[in-house]
Amino acid sequence: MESLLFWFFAIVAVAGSIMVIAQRRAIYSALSLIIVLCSFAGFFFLLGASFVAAMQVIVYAGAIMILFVFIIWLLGLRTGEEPAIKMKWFYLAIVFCLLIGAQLFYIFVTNFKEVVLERSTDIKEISKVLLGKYVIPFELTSILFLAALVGAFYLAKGKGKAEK
Amino acid sequence: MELYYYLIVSLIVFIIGMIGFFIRRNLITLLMCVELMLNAANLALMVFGTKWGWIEAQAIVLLVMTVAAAEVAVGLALMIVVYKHYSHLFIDQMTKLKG
Amino acid sequence: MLDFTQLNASILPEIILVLAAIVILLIEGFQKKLNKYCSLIALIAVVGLIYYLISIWNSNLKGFYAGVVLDNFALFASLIYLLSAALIILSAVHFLDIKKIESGEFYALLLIAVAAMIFISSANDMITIFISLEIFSICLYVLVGYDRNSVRGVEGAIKYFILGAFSAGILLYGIVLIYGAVGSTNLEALSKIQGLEMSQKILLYFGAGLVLVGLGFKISLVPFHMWTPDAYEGAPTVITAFMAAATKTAAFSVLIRIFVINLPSHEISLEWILWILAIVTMTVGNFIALSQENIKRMLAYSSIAHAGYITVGLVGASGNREAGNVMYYLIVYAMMNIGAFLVIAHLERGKDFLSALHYKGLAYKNTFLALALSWFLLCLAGLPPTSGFLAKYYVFLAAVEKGYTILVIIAVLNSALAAYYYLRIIVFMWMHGKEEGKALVKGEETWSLISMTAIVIALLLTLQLSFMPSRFLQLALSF
Amino acid sequence: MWGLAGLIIIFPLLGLLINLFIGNRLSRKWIGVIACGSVALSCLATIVFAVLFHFNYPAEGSIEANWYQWIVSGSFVVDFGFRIDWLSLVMALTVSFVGFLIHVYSVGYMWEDPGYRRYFIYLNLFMMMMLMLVMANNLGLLFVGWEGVGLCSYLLIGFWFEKHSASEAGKKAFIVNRIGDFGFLLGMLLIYREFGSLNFNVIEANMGEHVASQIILGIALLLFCGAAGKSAQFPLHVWLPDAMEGPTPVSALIHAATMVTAGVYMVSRMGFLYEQSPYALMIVTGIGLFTAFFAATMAVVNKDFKRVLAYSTISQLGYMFAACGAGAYVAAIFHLITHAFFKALLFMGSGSVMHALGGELNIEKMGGVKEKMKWTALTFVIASLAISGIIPFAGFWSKDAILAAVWHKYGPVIWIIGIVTAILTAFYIFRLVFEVFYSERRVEEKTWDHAHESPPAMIRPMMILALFSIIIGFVGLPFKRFNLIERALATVLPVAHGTEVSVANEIILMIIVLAGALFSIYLAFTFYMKKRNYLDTLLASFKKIHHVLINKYFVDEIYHKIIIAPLWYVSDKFLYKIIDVFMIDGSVDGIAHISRGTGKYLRKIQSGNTRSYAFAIVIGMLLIFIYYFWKIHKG
Repeated sequence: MESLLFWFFAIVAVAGSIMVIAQRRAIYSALSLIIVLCSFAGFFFLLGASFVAAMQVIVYAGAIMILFVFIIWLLGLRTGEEPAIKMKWFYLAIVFCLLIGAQLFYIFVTNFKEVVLERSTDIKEISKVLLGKYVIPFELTSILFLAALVGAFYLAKGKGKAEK
Repeated sequence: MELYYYLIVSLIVFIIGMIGFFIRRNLITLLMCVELMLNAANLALMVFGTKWGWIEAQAIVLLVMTVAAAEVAVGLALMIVVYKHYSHLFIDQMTKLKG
Repeated sequence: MLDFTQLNASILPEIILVLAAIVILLIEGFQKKLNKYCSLIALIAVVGLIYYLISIWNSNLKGFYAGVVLDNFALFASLIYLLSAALIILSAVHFLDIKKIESGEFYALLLIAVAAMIFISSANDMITIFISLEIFSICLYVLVGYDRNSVRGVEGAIKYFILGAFSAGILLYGIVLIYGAVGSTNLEALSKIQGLEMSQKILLYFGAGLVLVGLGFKISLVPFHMWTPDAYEGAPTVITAFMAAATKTAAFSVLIRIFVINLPSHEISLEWILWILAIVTMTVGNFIALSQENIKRMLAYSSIAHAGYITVGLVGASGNREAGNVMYYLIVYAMMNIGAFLVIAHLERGKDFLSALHYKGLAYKNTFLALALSWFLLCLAGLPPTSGFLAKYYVFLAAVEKGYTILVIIAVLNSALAAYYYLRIIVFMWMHGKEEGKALVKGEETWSLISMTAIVIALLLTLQLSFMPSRFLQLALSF
Repeated sequence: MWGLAGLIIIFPLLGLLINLFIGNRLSRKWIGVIACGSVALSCLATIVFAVLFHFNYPAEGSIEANWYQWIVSGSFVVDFGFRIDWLSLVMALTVSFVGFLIHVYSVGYMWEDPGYRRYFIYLNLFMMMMLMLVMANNLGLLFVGWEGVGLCSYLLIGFWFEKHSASEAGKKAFIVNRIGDFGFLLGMLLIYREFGSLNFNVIEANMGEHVASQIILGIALLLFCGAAGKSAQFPLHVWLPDAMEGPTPVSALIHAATMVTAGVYMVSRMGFLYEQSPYALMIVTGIGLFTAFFAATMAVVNKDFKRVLAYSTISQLGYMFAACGAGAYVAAIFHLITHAFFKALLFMGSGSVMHALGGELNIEKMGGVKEKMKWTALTFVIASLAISGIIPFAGFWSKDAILAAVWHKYGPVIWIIGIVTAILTAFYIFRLVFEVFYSERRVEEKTWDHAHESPPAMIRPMMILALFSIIIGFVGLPFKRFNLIERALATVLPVAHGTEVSVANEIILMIIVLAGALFSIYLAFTFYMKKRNYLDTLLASFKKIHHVLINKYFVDEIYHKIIIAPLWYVSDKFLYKIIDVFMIDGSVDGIAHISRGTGKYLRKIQSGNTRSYAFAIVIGMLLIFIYYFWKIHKG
């Protein structure tokens, strides 16, 4: 069952990712991305991290994707479809990316064989780590959000008489 | 179910995210590609976490999610400003600065 | 649970900075009348912290489960950020005023960025490093595009943002791989682990490679540098100065902490990669700078070249865990670069005042500014007896002592080449007639005591670094 | 007390600062007074210190006066300190004295120039840097002065930047000098690595420790590379003739008397190091003598007044290096001093003539200038006699010392090159004398009417220099007892032992040199005075040998046909056109051109397209990955 679910999520995730970058309209990409993110939540669930899986759905598929869709609605739809892609020598770039992937693939396959599963999803434990060992990064995220809030607010608030 | 299958899925998604940078031109889509990359990293982290410290890995994943959220917020706000100037979001056509 | 015994003063500087930022934001939001005091608050916070940091020298504060280490190394790096920030705040008052840009969020974001940078150099954990890196990057994305009406600024910001996000993804993947290899994100724990298996080592190698790419992006090593000139040109000049000085220092301090201080025990043999990166970086930077007309772009390429020289120092430092000369180079570089940019910012009135040709005859118009800019450029060119020369001599010496003679030969040749484009500006300023100088007057004279003060302070600091460097050297070498 | 020696450097700095900050409120007269006065004060200070040094002579022969520790970090210490010994004092004295005279001359020469104040600011800055160079007690501080004088030279060559050729010349000087400095800097790095200090005393003390001879050779050659750049030795000599685009007093001060001799000074200063490496010495002599000969042949054919003098400077510097290579550092410094006087005088003479003839530089359009400029002509002839090595003028003694040293170290074959060069020197310099001052007049009438003797501010310094050109040689008479300069400098510089010259040999050598010089003056006289069109007919008749044979100057003709005419062809067609212009000049310009070209090409990669930026990142990433992959599989 687990393996079946894995394969299902894997196929959905990979196909979804390909859809994200294959679509010309941003809104389709966004919808594909939601599917990918959900299947990632599925992975987390399969691995036994049900809390993270829930957060994945809430934060990503919920909050972040809403932002995306909102912006696309605001701007993207009006800009319409992306013009046909002029690839020039970017084929080479894709080849290079694939080469990097191949190298990583090789080392993963040859060097990572451990199967040690220890599954506990005690939210209490997570919070202990977050407020203990990772308290600094955890607090840092609040500064991060402060910065993002101020920045996004400043950028978007302007009346913006655009100079062309 | 071999664990490194997860790793390979994560790798594939990561590489697809990178490739997205070369075949997409819409800024919004590019940002989505970054999200793919960050998610791939998250998945890999979880897999490694099964070996080294399950709870820690989950905590880190949560932190990374917040980073992604903040980045998206600022990025999208920037795109609004860009749109005011260019009336489009195609990165290829923003070449005032060069040389 | 939060263990209060772990609390101590090791994050006090960051707390003060963030508090100051929040106060500024509150003023900006609710008391518009007090707007003009924003810069003052920021300045007081920064200058006060400089004193505080000097007072806690050598105290080696550790806290938060060894996640934060405020050692001398971190203090020295923090000193660079704070000095840069102080100079930039001084200059920004005038700059934002003549450019008619609103100012409140500017100082808040600047302070948050500085706080994140201090976190970055005192962090002992790769996750902390990643998040702090993101914080100051986010601040800088916004600050680069701070002039929303300038299309160039916005274009620079979006390019910086999208590539920055891309590199952040790569950096995170690298951190994950390192975690996968050794099972910890704590750097100190990382350096203590012994007897790695081959498979772990391999993961570590590739993780380190990805981390290098992510950080190389921030310090603009070639070929990860290409955003640099665009973002530097687009950004408001004071922010360019801040990016050139502080961002680079922050990323280098991470690089040093990871690769020089903590990772050498694992023989990830980074020297040869850095060797090649150093050569390519300085050569490409210098060659392109040769043919630049826009002075900001020229300095952007020159900052790329300097990243190359600093990398030479890293090559020399790798293995023996002594990065004092690199830190010295960084403070020298920060001060002279900021100085040059501040003069440019002071002179900048319209967006058309950035071509090198505009500096013709400056000496006839304003001898002091011409003198100051000449001095900063000579420093950047590395002519003795300037601090630029000293710093270069130091890092090159370290590399020669380690036996990387060819690298140093190329570096010296490069710095010989580089002097050409700096001197070109000096020649423009001093060797062109009064007519061009008069053309400078055109329109309103902008004069600001505060911004002049910033230039004078930068000048004094570089003079001290040139002629009485011992104090700074000893600070830099004390870790 | 010795710390006050820093005053020698401080005075020009003061003058510079005064002129920089309040100079715009001062009249021209006062600007001149401040500039000259500050140099005069440092000259006085030098004399005072020389006297004090003489009466408080320390046992170790030198005094170190450290102001403060400039750089301290661990074991690496560089002092801001001066070294007072006979070498630095003699150098400082020469520099400040000649410098003072040229400052005074400049007041007259530059009086009308709009850049008057700027000129004196640069000139004072130069004096400060040059004095720092010679007074420094370590290589670090010496390098500060070294770069400083280079910067001033660059600024002053391009002083009349409106002229395109002037700014081009400045650029060329800059590029070539950077190549030299690159060697110097690497040499310094190696010295620190091997000897653990940059202080001359410490380096010398650590010299005895076993350092591999290849490393000594490497250091010596790298330093010599720097010296060759600064002192315009082959193949880095190309910038000096072009440097004549600057104002003439600058040519006199910087490009003849002082800055260009810095290389010789540095090699002498580091003589103890060169002595350890016979190969390095051979190379120094080889390049020195080759340059001396090579530049002399150029001087024979050039038609530009100042360029002839510039080639002559290169040639004389070659002599000095030859002396260094032969271990005769004292002779090198001695020649440096005498050369400073007479070459400065020659340049001032040329400046005076230019001043009178409205900037004319082509010697074919001069002639008979003596009628209007008696004093200039007289002083110029004195300087010419001095450089030709006619007894008892200054050049005779110093050149003789060098040739004797070369003879003893490397034997007669090498020595002959020196002699030939000496003969050529006398020839080309008297060619100038006759062409400019004595032959029939070829000046356009209009300019001739305006021609006049220069103002006293220019003539008086020339007279003083002329006086010194006559007498300065007597400080170094070739007999041990009377050789003041050797007695002084032998306390500092290494002196070769066991090569003392017997009096008879010495006299024979002297006579040969003297005879050669006199003969070539006679030749110059024949060509340019007696038979002006002689050379033309000669060259024209090169194909018609029978015509030559019936000519009544048969012996001379043979001499020409065998020696002068081929030499003429070789130097004009081959050495000048091919080696100098095509190869060396071309490669210097080529470096500049290629750099800019490459830069422009690389710029295109920065296309503004963000995707290509990301592409670059991916390329870098892939390369790093490939490196690691390769490394793992290697094991």
